[in-house]
Amino acid sequence: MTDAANSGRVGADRPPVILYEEVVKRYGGFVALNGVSARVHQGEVVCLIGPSGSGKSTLLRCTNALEAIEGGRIVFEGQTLPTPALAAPVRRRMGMVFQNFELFPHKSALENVAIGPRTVLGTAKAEAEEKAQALLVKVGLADKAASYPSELSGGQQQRVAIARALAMEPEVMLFDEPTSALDPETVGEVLNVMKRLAEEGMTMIVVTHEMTFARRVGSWVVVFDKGRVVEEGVPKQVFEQPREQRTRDFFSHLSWSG
Amino acid sequence: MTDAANSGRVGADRPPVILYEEVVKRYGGFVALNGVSARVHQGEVVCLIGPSGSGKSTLLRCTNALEAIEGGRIVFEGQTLPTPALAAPVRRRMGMVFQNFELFPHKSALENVAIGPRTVLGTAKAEAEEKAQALLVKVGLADKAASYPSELSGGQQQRVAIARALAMEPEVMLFDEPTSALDPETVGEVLNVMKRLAEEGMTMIVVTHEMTFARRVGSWVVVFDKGRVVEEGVPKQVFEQPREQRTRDFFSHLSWSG
Amino acid sequence: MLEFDFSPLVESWRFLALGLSVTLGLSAAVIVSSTVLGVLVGVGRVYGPRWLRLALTFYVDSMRAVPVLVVLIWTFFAFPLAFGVTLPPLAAAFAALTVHVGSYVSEIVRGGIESVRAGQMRAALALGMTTSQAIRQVILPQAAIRMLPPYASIVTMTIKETAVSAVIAVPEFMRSSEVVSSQSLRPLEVYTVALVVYFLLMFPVARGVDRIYRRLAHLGRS
Amino acid sequence: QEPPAPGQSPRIDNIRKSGVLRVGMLANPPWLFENTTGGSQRWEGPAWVLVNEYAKRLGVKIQEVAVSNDTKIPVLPTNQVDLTLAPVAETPERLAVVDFVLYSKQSLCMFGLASNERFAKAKSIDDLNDPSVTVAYLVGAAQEPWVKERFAKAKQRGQITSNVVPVDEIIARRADAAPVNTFAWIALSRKVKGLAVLPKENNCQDSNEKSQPVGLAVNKNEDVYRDWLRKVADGMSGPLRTEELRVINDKM
Amino acid sequence: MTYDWSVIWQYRGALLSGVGTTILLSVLTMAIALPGGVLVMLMRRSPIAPVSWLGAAYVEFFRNVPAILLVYWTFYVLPIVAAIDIPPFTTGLLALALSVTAYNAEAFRAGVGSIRQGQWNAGLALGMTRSQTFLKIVLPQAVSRVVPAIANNWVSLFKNTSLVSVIAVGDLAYNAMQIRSQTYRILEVLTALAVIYWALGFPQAKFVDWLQKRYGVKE
Ligand SMILES: Nc1ncnc2c1ncn2[C@@H]1O[C@H](COP(=O)(O)OP(=O)(O)OP(=O)(O)O)[C@@H](O)[C@H]1O
Ligand SMILES: Nc1ncnc2c1ncn2[C@@H]1O[C@H](COP(=O)(O)OP(=O)(O)OP(=O)(O)O)[C@@H](O)[C@H]1O
Ligand SMILES: [Mg+2]
Ligand SMILES: [Mg+2]
Repeated sequence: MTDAANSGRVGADRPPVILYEEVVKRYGGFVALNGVSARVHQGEVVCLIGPSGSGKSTLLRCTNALEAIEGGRIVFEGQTLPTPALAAPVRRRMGMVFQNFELFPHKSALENVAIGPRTVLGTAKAEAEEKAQALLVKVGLADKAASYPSELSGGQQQRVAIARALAMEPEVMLFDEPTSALDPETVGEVLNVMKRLAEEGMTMIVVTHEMTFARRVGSWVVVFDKGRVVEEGVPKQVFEQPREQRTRDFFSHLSWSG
Repeated sequence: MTDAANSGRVGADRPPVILYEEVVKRYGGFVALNGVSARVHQGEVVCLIGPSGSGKSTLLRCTNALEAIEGGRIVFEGQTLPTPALAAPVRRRMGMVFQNFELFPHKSALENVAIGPRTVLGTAKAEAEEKAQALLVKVGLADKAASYPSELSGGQQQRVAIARALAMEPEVMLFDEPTSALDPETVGEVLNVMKRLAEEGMTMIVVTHEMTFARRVGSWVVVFDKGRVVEEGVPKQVFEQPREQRTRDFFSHLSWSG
Repeated sequence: MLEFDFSPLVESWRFLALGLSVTLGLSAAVIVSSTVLGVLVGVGRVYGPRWLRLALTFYVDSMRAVPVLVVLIWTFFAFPLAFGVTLPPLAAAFAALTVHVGSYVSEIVRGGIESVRAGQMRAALALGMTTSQAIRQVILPQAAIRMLPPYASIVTMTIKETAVSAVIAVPEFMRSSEVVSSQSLRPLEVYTVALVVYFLLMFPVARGVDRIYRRLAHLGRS
Repeated sequence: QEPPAPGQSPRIDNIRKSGVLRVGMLANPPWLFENTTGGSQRWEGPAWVLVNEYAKRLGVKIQEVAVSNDTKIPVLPTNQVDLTLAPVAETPERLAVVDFVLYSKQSLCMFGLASNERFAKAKSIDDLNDPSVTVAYLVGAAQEPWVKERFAKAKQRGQITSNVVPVDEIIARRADAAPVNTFAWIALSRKVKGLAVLPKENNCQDSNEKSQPVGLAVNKNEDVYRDWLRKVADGMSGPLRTEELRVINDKM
Repeated sequence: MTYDWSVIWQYRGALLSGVGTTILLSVLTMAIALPGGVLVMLMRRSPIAPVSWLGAAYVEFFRNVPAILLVYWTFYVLPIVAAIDIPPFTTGLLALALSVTAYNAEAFRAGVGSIRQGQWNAGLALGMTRSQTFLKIVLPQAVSRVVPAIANNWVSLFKNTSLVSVIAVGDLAYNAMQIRSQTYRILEVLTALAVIYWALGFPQAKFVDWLQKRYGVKE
């Protein structure tokens, strides 16, 4: 990656938290990631955008070592990621938020947030729940601690999921289309929480179709297509002067203007 | 409804195709529709907007006599709607498009479009399929006639669903959030088909969260909240100078501006 | 047309009640043990290494193929020949029914586990849990709730199968009924009552579990 | 009779060592009657008297092992019991597998519904050997080979159950006639109305049909053990007969 | 104990005829219980309360009694209380069909219930009547979802035919018991019985798994 490619990139002087080097991922014969190189610096909010099936979710899952890669490598804090079977210690240092929330339906909101520290770090129940309550306050759900996921709206569920990931005090947060399964009216509440996180300096990788968010909160935008990085840059440049035809195609599909 | 309330309404001079008079619908103790009065004139594109749970889908289901109402009445072409058990003849004169497409998974695209005329009108197979093919061409799916729903993208499925409803040559089309289950990139293709329909003069009731569509294609906008009509008017007025606080609240939730 | 005479049943009520208590006890014991076995086998079939999965699949499919009657008699007679240890009828029935019912439980466990979305496993792993922590804390509790309705059928099936153990003379309800019928020479009355008793035993179980399930279902819906 | 000295019979040595005599139990009145209506004693009848005597002489306890019609013979070769107390009749087929210790005998009668035309018109047991008649029997019981031979021309229905008398077959008119032993007939005629029996003379008590010895069974090829059991049984023939009559009169 | 496996060969005729009866009984039972299951399922779905109540009662009763007692009762008690006389094979068939019908009805009900309300609405919205929607839209989809459950019922049925041996129908289990009572070769006969059931049942179980993979509900 040339310095020119990083022009205007905030924090590019700092060492990368995550570094992708020619990452290749296949499913059977299908190549989902076809040589992806990119980097994420501390404090950055990197937004991944691109058409459906282009490999964005796959990249996030590989980042969290939920799936093994077939080629290249992913370096997290200077260390190459281990295979999925050995990755538990690495995963606890990354928080992940899923499109379908994936809250644990048999646990209350508070227990969902507390279960990570309790199970993984062995934190005492009282301490874990106290911290969990504080996180629920932070995402604006102080009064929903005792509710079960089935009793919460989509937006509320997703905010619990964010609190759950934060409970492990991760060094980086990975978001996979966190608002695309939400009612249009509850999208905002989740984006607000994410924006606040970004302002606090959390390093974040966000797969999203919310262009307003990418434009206003993202500090770096990476455009994906067919398992490759097509273009990257600061939001202003990517959205206003996309260099690549494929980026322009993507934008033209995205917003309907009749 | 006063004439003032219809100011600027195109086609308000023509007799209404559908007339709602104080419609009440309850689910157990819950009041889903709480005295809804409204009208739809021939050739109009009426857009229903409003928060989740406000009763928009319920109104559409009642319009199609899929559910019985507990109070008031719905008049279609001068005739009060019968109870659901007797409504088959009325339903064949309305087309309905659902959020989840609801294509018949065991039938090909062509058969999905042809099954209505075949079963309900007793049209001969050859004739029904010829017409179905023409409709598939119209929605831009000439080459997908033999595909099964599972082989189609969301946008393609929804276009087949529209063709299926059109096959009955309905006098009015009802759309219930036709794009909210779609990938952001395929929303446009469905909205384009709907726009073309509107331009051909089809009377349409559209429940939607696509404000661009409502603003540009809708000829009349009705804002719902808690089972009631809060405000209605031409799109320009409703979007740019909403009279009601609740309408403004709704808009402010809808578009995230960080 | 003959008259019915239910007096032998009334006179022998203590004997029959004893048989009923054996039926209940044996059913309960078999349900507990086959649940343990079924969970182990079910989890092994989903998460185990390949050789284990193949072995367990063979066991489960064999049990599905052979009538419980045959398993039961086989256990009773083959066990002493193979191991030189005689099993009293009750122990033989317990072992045979556990092995048989356990295979059915394992199928339910496997179905329950597989019906939990893959995303739940990912979410647990993403928190830094190990696979076994994720299975215990996240997957199995949800699977358990989803398993309730088929599990109710397993409970009733177990009660029915204990009746078959009368052939190796386990002193349970079916056997007591046989004894009373053969000594009182009133088989029709005895078996009619047995039919009703079994129904009264099983019906509340099925309904009760159903009711519990309806209350808990939302906790298993991810 | 003193039990054989140690070393003569491995079976007896084992019984002594373990301190229990394992006994296969299945009610079959009057020889072995199971008390199902409460009362102090679970078992009564000559078989029970006899086995208690064995246990006393060996100085061991009785361990009951429940058996069914299906298992009463096979438990012997598989060594699940030391003897099958459940009263069994001696038949050539069984003799190929087990040895008997006999202390009583039985004969069979044929019973049927008095209102059943096919049964009512039969004057003797021979008349039942007719293609229009259906004869029921218990599969695995001593009567099975006899029925097959004696009623070769009749239709036959074998019932698989732990019943002693296939009374349900008769009442439900599934069969026209079925065997019953002379003792069971007394009880049967008292408890179920509307039945008739052949031979009619003396209410069938003098029947000589399928007269056969009844007793207990032990595994084959254990002659010392078997012979000692037989000697004890022979020595007790008087008390055993008394107990048999008592059960017939009091219990059946 | 010594083994004498020659008895199996000696009695092969009886064993084979038992296999024949077992298969015939299973096939006929299913042939009745499939339409029967649909019928009871329709009863349960009926808007007329007593009819749906009757359907539910039927299912609950037959699922909650041991089949062995059911067979016994139909054969011995029914002729007395109802004064009807049915031959053994027919009785076995009837008892099994009654019970499998209940299980099939539940399978069909689950299948029909698993079809989203939206599919009903889509059919009705085209102007179809309820019965047209049911026949053309819901039932065809339900059938393919039900195939694995029905196949499972079939495998259970195949094993449960052994229960009719109590009323002396010459199925595989009954004939094996007869051979056993004539030869006292219990272990040989039972082993042969287990092997025959296994050889017939194992492929069926595998086939059910395949069906499940192919047609199972995925949503
Ligand atoms: N487990 C899997 N097995 C096989 N193919 C897979 C698997 N997971 C993903 N793929 C394929 O890999 C490609 C990339 O998928 P991915 O989910 O990463 O796309 P995406 O960019 O996140 O798309 P979307 O916006 O729809 O979520 C897709 O074509 C998908 O079909
Ligand atoms: N079958 C039903 N039984 C009970 N309550 C129902 C039923 N259908 C709808 N409701 C309730 O009626 C209210 C209105 O529902 P409706 O689906 O019409 O809302 P909507 O405006 O379409 O919302 P959305 O934008 O989420 O689709 C909701 O609160 C819903 O919970
Ligand atoms: Mg994705
Ligand atoms: Mg809706």
